[in-house]
Amino acid sequence: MANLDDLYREIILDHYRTPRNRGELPSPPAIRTEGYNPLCGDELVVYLDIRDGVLVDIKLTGHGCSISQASSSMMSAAVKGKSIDDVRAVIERFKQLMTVHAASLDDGADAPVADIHTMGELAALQGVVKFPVRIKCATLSWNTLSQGLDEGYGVQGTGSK
Amino acid sequence: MANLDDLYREIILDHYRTPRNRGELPSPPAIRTEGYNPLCGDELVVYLDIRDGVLVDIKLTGHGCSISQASSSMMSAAVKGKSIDDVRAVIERFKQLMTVHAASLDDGADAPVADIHTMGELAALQGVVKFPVRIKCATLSWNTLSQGLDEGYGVQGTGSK
Amino acid sequence: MSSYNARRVRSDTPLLQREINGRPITYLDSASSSLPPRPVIEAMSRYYELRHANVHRGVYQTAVEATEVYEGARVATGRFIHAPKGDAEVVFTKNTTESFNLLAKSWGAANLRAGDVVLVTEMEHHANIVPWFQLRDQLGIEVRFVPVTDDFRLDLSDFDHLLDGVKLFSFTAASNVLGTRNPVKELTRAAHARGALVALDAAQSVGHQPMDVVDLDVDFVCFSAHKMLGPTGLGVFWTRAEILESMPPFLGGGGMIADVRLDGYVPANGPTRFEAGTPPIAETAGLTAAIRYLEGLGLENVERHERALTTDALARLWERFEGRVRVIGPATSDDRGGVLSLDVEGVHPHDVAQVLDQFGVCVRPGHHCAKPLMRRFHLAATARASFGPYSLSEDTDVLLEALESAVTMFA
Amino acid sequence: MSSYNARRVRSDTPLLQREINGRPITYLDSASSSLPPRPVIEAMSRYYELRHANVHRGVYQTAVEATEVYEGARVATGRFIHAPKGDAEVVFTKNTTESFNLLAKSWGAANLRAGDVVLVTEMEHHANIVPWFQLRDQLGIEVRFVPVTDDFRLDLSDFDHLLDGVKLFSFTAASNVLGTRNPVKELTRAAHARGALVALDAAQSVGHQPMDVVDLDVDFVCFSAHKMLGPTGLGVFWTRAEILESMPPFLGGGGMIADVRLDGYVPANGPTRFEAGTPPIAETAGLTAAIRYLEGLGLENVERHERALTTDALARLWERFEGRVRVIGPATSDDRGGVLSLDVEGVHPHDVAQVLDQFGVCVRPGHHCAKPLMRRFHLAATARASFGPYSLSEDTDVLLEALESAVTMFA
Ligand SMILES: Cc1ncc(COP(=O)(O)O)c(C=O)c1O
Ligand SMILES: Cc1ncc(COP(=O)(O)O)c(C=O)c1O
Repeated sequence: MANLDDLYREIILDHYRTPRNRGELPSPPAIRTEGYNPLCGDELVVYLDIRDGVLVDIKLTGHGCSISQASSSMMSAAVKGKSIDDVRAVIERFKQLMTVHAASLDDGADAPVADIHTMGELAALQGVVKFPVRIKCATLSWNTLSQGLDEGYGVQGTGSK
Repeated sequence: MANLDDLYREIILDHYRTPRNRGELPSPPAIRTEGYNPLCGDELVVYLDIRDGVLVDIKLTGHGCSISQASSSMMSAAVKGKSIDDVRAVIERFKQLMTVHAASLDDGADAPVADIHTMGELAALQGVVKFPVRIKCATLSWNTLSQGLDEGYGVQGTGSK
Repeated sequence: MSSYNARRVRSDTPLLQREINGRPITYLDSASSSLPPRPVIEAMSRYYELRHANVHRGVYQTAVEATEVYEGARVATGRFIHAPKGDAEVVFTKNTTESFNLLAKSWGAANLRAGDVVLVTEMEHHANIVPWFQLRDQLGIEVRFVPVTDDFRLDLSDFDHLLDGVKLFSFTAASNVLGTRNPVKELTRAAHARGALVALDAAQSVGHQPMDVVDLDVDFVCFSAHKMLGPTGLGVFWTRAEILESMPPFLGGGGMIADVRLDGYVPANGPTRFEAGTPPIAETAGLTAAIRYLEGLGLENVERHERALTTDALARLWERFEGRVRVIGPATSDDRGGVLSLDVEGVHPHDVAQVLDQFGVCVRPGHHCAKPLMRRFHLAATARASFGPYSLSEDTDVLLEALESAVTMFA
Repeated sequence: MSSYNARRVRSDTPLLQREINGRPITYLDSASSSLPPRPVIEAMSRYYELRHANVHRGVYQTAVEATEVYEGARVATGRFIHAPKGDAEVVFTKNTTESFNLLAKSWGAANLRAGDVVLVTEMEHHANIVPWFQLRDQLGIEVRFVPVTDDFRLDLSDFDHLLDGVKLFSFTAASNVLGTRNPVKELTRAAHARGALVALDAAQSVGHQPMDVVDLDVDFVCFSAHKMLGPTGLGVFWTRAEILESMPPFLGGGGMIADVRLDGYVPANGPTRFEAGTPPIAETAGLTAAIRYLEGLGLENVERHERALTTDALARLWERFEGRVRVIGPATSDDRGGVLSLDVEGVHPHDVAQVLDQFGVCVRPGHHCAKPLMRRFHLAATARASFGPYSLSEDTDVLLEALESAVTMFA
């Protein structure tokens, strides 16, 4: 049986109460991407300032539950200042952390354990996989970031240089 | 538990094997009415020769199960030569015989017993109500006759006199 | 709470015997789906164990019995809602949503043309909105909304004007978000006076109060078995026989035809015209059992019981939280059902529901398929608690205790 | 019949323990609906007793579990038919018939225009005919039929010509009247070569033989849970993810939307776009149990078992009645399933079925929702006997005895 403390770690509540990197960036030049969780109505806007392959700044606005708010706040802290390649690597590892394999739904097996030792604060979110309905809350900001990067490369390729 | 002998009385099988009043009548002047049971594909054509308020002749063609064939044969014998009022009275009584009240479906109560003593051979068909799915087979010809009479009055009113 | 024995209902309901996180379950999500009592579950098992066969056209014993189960449920349903022609007016669908799609895509497509107005309300469930948008996109009808006032009632100040050009007024008897019960008879009278037909979304009222389609004088009614102690997979569509006979087919297939040839088909008459394919048969056994169970309880008693619980809960929520927990819906239990949409200060509804789960309390966070209404009140979501015939004031005790914990945790 | 233990299946099936008219039931109507084994019935009862809640959007324990039951059934179904993208390609409907209506009214309405041809066959069930007629009446498409030969096979002599202008070839894997199994891979290859998509009516094949949508290379598949030992009220629609994503919504309501505003709606992505309203949830618990049960038996074993029964029955019918009882369908068990449509000399199918009922034998008289096919063979009806995984050669013994009695009675 999943325990509530696995979900609401103190560090998560901390990020929820005092979210990092809240705000907007002028766009353009920043990339502005909207994320949306139709199931619970969570909305999120991610602003990305990318220069020379580096995510120089990131800001977030929107509303959502503690998990979605904390996840986006922790994400912003984890990726800010990193090279795009490194950002993508972090996204990849986070997605792995959040994966509940279809097989586990079918067979009742446990979700696979991701490599959490390299993830710092983000590891606090691993408790979310024990609450599968909340995974969408945790991944909303990451999917939005991912989408922003994809769009960003389009933008960069065509002339923000 | 309903017994098969209730359904296939000897007199019914007799009418099935040697149906009365098979054939056609020239129409017009005879009224020609088609009956159709979409569930089992039974088809029936009833020809009515009505003169001065009397059903002078009736003929039947079509195909169907033993119950529908026997019922139509017995019907033809029962109504031929009768006044239209009398025919309608026979139809009424027969319909009553065949009624399974909705309430009995709902509550599992027995179907009401109709006044079967005045019905002659037709009473042999009362076993059909114990097989509710077969009621439609038994009533097809009667509904077709009824419809024919209704149309017939239209026709008579407008000028076959 | 008078002679009504909710504790007895609770003990009849297997799921309520379950424990969650070491505590007895506190089920407060009946507005989403109700919990079937043992007789309903057993009626379906027994059906499969003893009688299952496809319905219609079968002459062997179990096929006859299965048909009796199915048609018997139609009779029981007709009687339950006081349909004037009984079973001849009852169509079985998959759920309320399919019933509304049937209404829109059969009656609507045949009777509405560009410019005609379908009037709904801002407090409708998506089931009574989206099918009309689909028809609008197809035919060019107008979909108009009756607004909702700040105190969670229909705003009828401009109603007469809103009725201009309306061919159908389709509205909910009770809001699944606000709990608000609408004045069905009054609204119906007004709509009829303007020549409009009236469709009623009874998903939240059937099973919670008596339903009499003749008394209400509505023209169409839609509801779901799973919200009235019955099974999933079964809905009801009712309309008067004259209208039913005039409606063209909806889904095509076996069972709904009189004839099929290489060059076309002839639809069947009666309710079966709208029941294409093998219907939910076992589910109708469950529905009949649910109807009998509810009739045994007495719908007036259920209504009185749920109203008492609601009055009590409204008072205690206010007492304990003094506004830190807001009820999005009428503040008194007049003209409202037992649906309490909660907005907890500083705590997202998802988190409310998650914390409550730790106490075994089942409430539903979200927009409750009523996004226009949520927008109206500038909410993304609420945490909704709702009562059923088996609810007890102990449920409210646990709800309050758990809410307290949520408020503290996120403070 | 090899190591397959049909007697074990029989003892797992509660309904087969029943007596009819003092004799053990002889159930020969699996083509209409199959009889669920105990694990299927229990899975549904257990669901209602322990886990029932509405799916999606719920965060409390039972809502999460109910969602797992529901989505788990989607995963199990995807695996069962070897869907390349698994659950992402599985839509739950009410029955095969709704699946075909979804196909016609979503994919068809979006992709077909006046003059386009939908090719079906003369041996189709009404479920795969009427929705196309409805689309024809609406859009002016042409519905064309592949004829059937005198020996009960598709007449492919002019097939290439029949494929002219065809956008979709929609046909049955196995006829529910004739038993004929069509060469799915060959037909699909030919249709694809001409640029047509292929839809398969798998209602009579899923549960009777292995199903692999990749191997068959078809584009759409429709079937019903109740014909594969599962419950009523649940059907499946499968198509490749690319096609699914391109299909516009069908029924409108809750669950199938991403957003609803006062001025319109945005549909959801994935299978849920086609699942408006509360779905049949308990039924999916039954479907998963049915799939597991069938997988435990091994579909190859079921197929071999039913073929052996069919071979035996065909031989014994001929031996005993020498033509007085005609089988309307292929005379050998190659490329045919266990469906035996009987035409008894001088006895109407209704009477055949009625007499057989006296022996506890369940066969279905009628047109079996395939009127064009019946007309093709100048029949109003047949009495159809069909096998399932629990059938035994003793069933054939009783069938023959009862048929003898029918022949004698009406002689
Ligand atoms: C070949 C075939 N297709 C479609 C159907 C329709 O299935 P359902 O009635 O479950 O919609 C049937 C069942 O009778 C069938 O045999
Ligand atoms: C008022 C109202 N209408 C319609 C519906 C839709 O019912 P279903 O999901 O059973 O189709 C619901 C259920 O959520 C409801 O509360």
